[in-house]
Amino acid sequence: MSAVVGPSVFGLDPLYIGGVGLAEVLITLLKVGAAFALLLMAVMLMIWFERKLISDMQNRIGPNLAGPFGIFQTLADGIKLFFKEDLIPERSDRLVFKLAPFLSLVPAFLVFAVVPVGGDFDGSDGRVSLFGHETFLQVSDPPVGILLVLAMSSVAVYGVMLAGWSSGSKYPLLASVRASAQMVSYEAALGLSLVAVLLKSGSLSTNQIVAEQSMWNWNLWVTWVVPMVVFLIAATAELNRPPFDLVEAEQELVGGFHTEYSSIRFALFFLAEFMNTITMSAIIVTLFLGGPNGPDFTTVGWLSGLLWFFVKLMLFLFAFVWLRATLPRFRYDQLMDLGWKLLIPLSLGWLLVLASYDIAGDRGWNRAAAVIAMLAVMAALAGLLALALRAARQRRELDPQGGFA
Amino acid sequence: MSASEVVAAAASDEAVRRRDHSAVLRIGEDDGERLEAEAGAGDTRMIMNMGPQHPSTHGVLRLMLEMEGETVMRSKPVIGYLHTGMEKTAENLTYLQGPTNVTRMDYASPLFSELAFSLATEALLGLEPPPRATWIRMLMCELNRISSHLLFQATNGMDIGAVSMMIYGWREREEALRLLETITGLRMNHNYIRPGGVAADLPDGWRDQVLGLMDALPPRLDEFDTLLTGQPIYRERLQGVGVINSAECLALGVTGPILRSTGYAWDLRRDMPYLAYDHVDFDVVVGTYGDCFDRYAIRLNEIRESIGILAQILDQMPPGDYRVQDKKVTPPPRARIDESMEALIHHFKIFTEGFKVPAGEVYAAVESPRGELGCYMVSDGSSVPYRMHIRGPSFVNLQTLPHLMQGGMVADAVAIISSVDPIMGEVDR
Amino acid sequence: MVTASWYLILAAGLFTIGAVGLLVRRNPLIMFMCVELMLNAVNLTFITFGRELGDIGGQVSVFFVLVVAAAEVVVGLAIVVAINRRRPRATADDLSVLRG
Amino acid sequence: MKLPLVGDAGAIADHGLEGVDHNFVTGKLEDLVKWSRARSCWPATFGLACCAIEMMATGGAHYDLARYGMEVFRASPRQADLMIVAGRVSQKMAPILRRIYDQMMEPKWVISMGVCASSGGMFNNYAIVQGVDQVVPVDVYAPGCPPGPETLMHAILTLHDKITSGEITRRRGETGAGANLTVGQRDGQSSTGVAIRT
Amino acid sequence: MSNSVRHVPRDQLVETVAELRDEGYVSVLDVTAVDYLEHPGRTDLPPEVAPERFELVVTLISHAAPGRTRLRVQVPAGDPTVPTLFDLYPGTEALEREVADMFGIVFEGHPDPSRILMPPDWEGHPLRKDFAVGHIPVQFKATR
Amino acid sequence: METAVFIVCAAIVLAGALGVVLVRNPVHAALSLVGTLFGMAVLFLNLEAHFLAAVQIIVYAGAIVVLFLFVIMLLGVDRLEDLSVEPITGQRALAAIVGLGTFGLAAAFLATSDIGVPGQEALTGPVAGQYSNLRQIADVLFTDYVYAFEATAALLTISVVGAVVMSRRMVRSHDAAEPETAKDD
Amino acid sequence: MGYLRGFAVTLRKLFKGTETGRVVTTQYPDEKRPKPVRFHGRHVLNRYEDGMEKCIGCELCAGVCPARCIYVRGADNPPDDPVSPGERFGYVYEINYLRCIHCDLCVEACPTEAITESKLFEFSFTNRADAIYTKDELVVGDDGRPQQLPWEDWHPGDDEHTSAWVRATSPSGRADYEGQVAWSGELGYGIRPPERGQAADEEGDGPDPDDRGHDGHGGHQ
Repeated sequence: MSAVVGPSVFGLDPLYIGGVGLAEVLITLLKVGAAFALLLMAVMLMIWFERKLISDMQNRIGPNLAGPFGIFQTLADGIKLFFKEDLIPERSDRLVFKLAPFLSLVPAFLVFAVVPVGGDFDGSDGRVSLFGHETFLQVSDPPVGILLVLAMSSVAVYGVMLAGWSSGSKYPLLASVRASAQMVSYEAALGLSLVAVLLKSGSLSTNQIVAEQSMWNWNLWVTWVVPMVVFLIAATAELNRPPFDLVEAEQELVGGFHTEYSSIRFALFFLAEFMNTITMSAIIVTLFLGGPNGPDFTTVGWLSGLLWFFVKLMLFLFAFVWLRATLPRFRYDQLMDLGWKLLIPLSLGWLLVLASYDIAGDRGWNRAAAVIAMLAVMAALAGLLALALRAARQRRELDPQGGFA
Repeated sequence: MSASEVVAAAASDEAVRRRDHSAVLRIGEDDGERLEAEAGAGDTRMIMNMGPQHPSTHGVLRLMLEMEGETVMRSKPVIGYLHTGMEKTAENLTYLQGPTNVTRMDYASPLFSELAFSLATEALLGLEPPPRATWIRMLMCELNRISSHLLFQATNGMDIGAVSMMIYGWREREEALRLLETITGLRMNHNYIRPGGVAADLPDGWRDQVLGLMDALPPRLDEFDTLLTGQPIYRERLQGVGVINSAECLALGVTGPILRSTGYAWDLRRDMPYLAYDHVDFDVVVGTYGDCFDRYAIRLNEIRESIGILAQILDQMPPGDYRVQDKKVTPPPRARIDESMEALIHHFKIFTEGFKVPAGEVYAAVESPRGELGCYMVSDGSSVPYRMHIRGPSFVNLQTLPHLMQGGMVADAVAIISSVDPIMGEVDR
Repeated sequence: MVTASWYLILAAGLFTIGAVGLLVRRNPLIMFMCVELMLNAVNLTFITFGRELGDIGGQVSVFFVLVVAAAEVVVGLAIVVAINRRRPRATADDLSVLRG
Repeated sequence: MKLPLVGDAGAIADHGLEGVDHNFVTGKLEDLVKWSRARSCWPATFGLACCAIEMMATGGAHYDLARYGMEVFRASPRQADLMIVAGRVSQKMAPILRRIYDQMMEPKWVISMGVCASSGGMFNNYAIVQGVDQVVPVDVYAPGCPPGPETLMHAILTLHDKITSGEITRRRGETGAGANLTVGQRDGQSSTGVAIRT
Repeated sequence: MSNSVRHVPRDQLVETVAELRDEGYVSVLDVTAVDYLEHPGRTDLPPEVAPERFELVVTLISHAAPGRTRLRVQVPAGDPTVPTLFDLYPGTEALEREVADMFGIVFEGHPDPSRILMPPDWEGHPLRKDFAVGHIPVQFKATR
Repeated sequence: METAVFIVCAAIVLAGALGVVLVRNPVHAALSLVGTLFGMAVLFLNLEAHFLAAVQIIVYAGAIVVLFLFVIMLLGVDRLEDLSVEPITGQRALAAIVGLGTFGLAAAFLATSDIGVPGQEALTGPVAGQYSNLRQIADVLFTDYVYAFEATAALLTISVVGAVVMSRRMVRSHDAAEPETAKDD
Repeated sequence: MGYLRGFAVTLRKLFKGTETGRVVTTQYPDEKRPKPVRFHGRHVLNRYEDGMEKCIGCELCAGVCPARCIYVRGADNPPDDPVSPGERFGYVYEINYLRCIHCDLCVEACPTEAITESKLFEFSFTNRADAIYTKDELVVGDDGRPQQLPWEDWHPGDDEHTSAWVRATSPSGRADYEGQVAWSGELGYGIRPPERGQAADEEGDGPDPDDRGHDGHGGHQ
């Protein structure tokens, strides 16, 4: 194994700087294993947490009979599904049908690989010492980490899409069509809101991005909140979580794309959905809330980082459940409208505002004036957009066949 | 719009009819798959079966939707999956047993069916129930209207995807049901309103409990308002969806909240009063646009009106008999059985063969939470109805579905079914 | 050791497969996919040469190819959709209607 | 092929858990599986009439089926374990009910909720199937018209007990497993009452 | 508020309903039928109306002067056909289908004359008096 | 290591490409294409083109092929193509000849000549310059090629507008128009 | 901001101490919701205070049952060991609980208050035969309490009031017969008190001093 391949594939992790030996491989394997186990445990707890929390929000108790506080509820679900009869529908496309659940699960895990879950970023780049080797608390830190996130989240649509298509019946197919349109649309908003972070951090490496946000210097403030809101909304849509869960809208499409799935294959979808929720929350924490950054209050440096990361993660998991408990579901066209007519222009405009701030700083102009001027331009453009949309709607309403009385 | 103008519109508006033909998918129940197979692969229209076992078809309604992409072009409701033969069963049950049968029709508001049945029987008998019975009936009906509309709030929330709203709706409904249970002994299908009065007097402590419910509900309704009415996503989902106008409603025979949502104020309680509704003061809630949101808002506000009516009923509840004191119709009090041979004989006669009702035919109607619930009854002079027919509002209202759905999306279809609030037991009977 | 020729021969093979597919298949969607294969082959060549010559320009060219490919697919698929609306089951042979 | 601790692979493939040799390890495993089946018994959303309203009320805050891990009402029969036949089954509905039952995956259970489903109840007439056990094998009957939420919960708990003790699986084994269970004439109904058209 | 009953010959049904519509009867509330096969003796018919086996009952409502009118139409058993009211009130569609399903009365001109409540291949019309209820004995231990 | 990666990826790429050409079901063809694209992305990584590897997946796999699948599902054209009929006689033979000829020529050229491939030594060291791959691309893109870059922006905009106009339904205007625009990012 | 106000509603539920956040769940089977006095549960056949059965086999209940779920056959009392005080007694008494709709018409019809309904509604069967209750299972035990069958879930206190007593003793709509005791005593309980009826109404509604179960209506106290 040549030392030169290392940096190109595994990025900048100090673990590989001194060459790759057996210890490095073992540590890497350990990190992969730990990340996977951690993620699985987290999924189990997340499902339980979601069910308990949503029950609390509805004056109920929620699962409380499987183990203490019902904490083994997910385990029971998993074991049951594992031992349930499996079926591949006659009209399905067998190969694709079998492939789809894995297509949805693998990207969910891969994204997590670039998330720094701990480490002391206060002044340093977050390296910790594992068995005498310096390394990051993340599986891998490729130089294009953020692009990997985008790539994986755009690949995740395949699982949903192919599952629906391969089932060979109508409801899943409809869900597939919805899924592809929805996920591709929100991919754009997701990417654009990310650019704001990149603009400020100047790096695609997640480790770098976290290191840039040491202590309280979070991107949330640095990018003036809006990109995070856009990202959160777009992420919710990417995850097919309520109120954007049109893909599996039970009331409309029975089970959505997984209508025909049973047993362990269905469990994989279930797993992927929640794993995606967790990884996406982790990504938000990394990008906007400074990852493991926070005041150090323990003697072991990296432990407080882990704790901070966990606390911030919980915040977003809570938010996702809260959204589910509160909001009704969007309709397909409203979802598209929100994505295309609000989120994308907003994130694009915000990017320009941030850029004008930076450029004004570089050129020595008055920053406030530049931002205000840019905001004015944005407002004018927004006005134009609104006018255009209204005109379009009016024409649609006049269209005798388009509208309904 | 005045009534006469509406009539004129209904009479002249041939557009209503034309749209009829285009909105309703006129194919047989089993033809969907055949047509699908015949259509070329490039034909983008497909026929989709929604139901009879589908989460949002409120039980066993089946809809055949002709769709283009996600847009519903034409549709046809297919019913009968819950056909129970209740009208046939009614011909084999005495007038005394009758309420047990009709109460199972509209299981969300069972007392209204019992009331319509009892009013029809009383009309044939030529009896006037005592005032306390009348007021108890009103009390019960308004409580039932509240629980029925709460059920709507729950299912509507569920269909729109607001999971908490569903649970909140059930929670409030449970409170109302417990009150009904205290009074009648059953949560649903009460068999409480009988020809000649009600089965039992109000229990001890009923007034406190009704007051308790009246206190507890309004803040919860305000919660619904915050959660849904004021929620932009929710409004977007419902406003302008499933629009219908008064003329169309009347032409289709639609009654209840759907008719009122078009701005047409027609409520039997006010316009053709029965029981003692002319002695209470309440507003008929109407909408403006005839869309799903109006229908939701009407039901929510009718709960508030019902609470107002309950207050007046509490004030005006008269003392006295709660069943008509006619030996032929009402069994004697327990105390009389031991004293009087005649009473014992009446008791036995009523519980073995029931009471005889003079020959004739009659139609009686009440305003149920879903519209005009009528009972058409023919008697041949025996103690069993010769023919008993219930005009179910859901059954007639269901005909609006194709018109409301045309041009909408699948998600709209779900919202529309929900806003029509059909109870399939009453549709299929 | 992998030399540039390996990559170039792979690209040539890929290009050939794409070209043959384009000539043989009648489904317009699959023909599009074959075009994508050919573009990919070219991309690989660009990057390999860029790498060999130590010039980042090769990668920049690939970037432009990607953008143009995206634009091409957008328009191409729109044409397919439009044709399909009017004549279901159209194959590439039927696309002669596009001629004036 | 003989596997250590577990038993003959072919037998397991043919009979699932029933084919597993009984020893300490598999015994514990079987207990675990039974526990999980009882603790995670997802009902299908299958509502018919009055009982469906009570079934939903059971999922509401006052009774909270979620405590048993059962709030996961699955709209797709493929993912459901339990079919609660809630309400009267008409002659027109019976074939559909059967189809949905057939779409469910083993192991699956049926609760006949309410007297109308169990035997036709007070609707002893031409339109109603006099007992859903003529169409699908029923594991637990809940009486009442409609059964209150607590009655339904009692029925569910009864079912959980039976799942945990393995009684149902045994009974299925004796009478011809699962969906192929031939249901004898019950309640005086002639066997011609329902024609299954699937 | 008034409730009136009118007896209408079968061939004048459509005209009568059209007249009523012009008089302000905005809606048809109900269309149903009665099978008088086993009725012991009908006393409520006026002398000029000859009783037949079936009677179609149409209930209309007027909102302007609140009131309902019930039209009773005698339909002979030998020729159970009635003209449809669909063209005047499209809301009668389902109601007429139900009557057709339950009584076997044919509505001429109805756009969708299929069964509505019973399965399409069902034989017989359940609400006719000569259709048996289908009662089966209830199960008891002592009657085994 | 690099050899192993190359061989595996080349096999994936070629298998995927053959799949596109030979498979009858369009969805399977699209999936084969995804395989090819992933293989390509890894090859790009092997060639130190990190940025393009990621963009390859995001744009090609994440958008273009999804769009293919979307159109296949939307139009319901996922029926099997009959490959047994040859629309134009001799077409396939001709195509095979042309294909083999092209490949043969290119391969022969590469094998025999020494032009264009200055060093047939291993491709190992980083591309010239001390900056990261991304930085290098950006530097060139926004200086030398800035007009070309702007032109691509115009191209994308025009193609989106054109696509929307073309795929609009004549009768019904408001539906199905939006999804088609969901393709350019 | 209508988008956000809803979040406050759901968030408030997390505060368990407040009225809106109160958990309303009854944790069956560990606890049971208190049932109102008039609750219709499964039937019991009552006995007089001297242990005699009240049922006289008159079949009124069977006749009035809309579901025809009661089967009664009367027989003459054996003179040396009478089962009921009258001439005849219910020799066979069966209720098919897979037919019974709990409408309580049987309770209203019974001339001797022999059949009433308990407050037990938590039972279910795994076997159709279990659902047919015979007289041995229906009749109250020697302490006047309903018998507990293996598949029934009785909690302490469930047997206190064999309810629907109210319908059995209904004054049939006559206000002046309300509150009058016109029924016989019952094994283990003696003569049950009537509901107070409209008398309580006029006095103003205090909760009934002897607390007959309407305390369980969560939320409105």
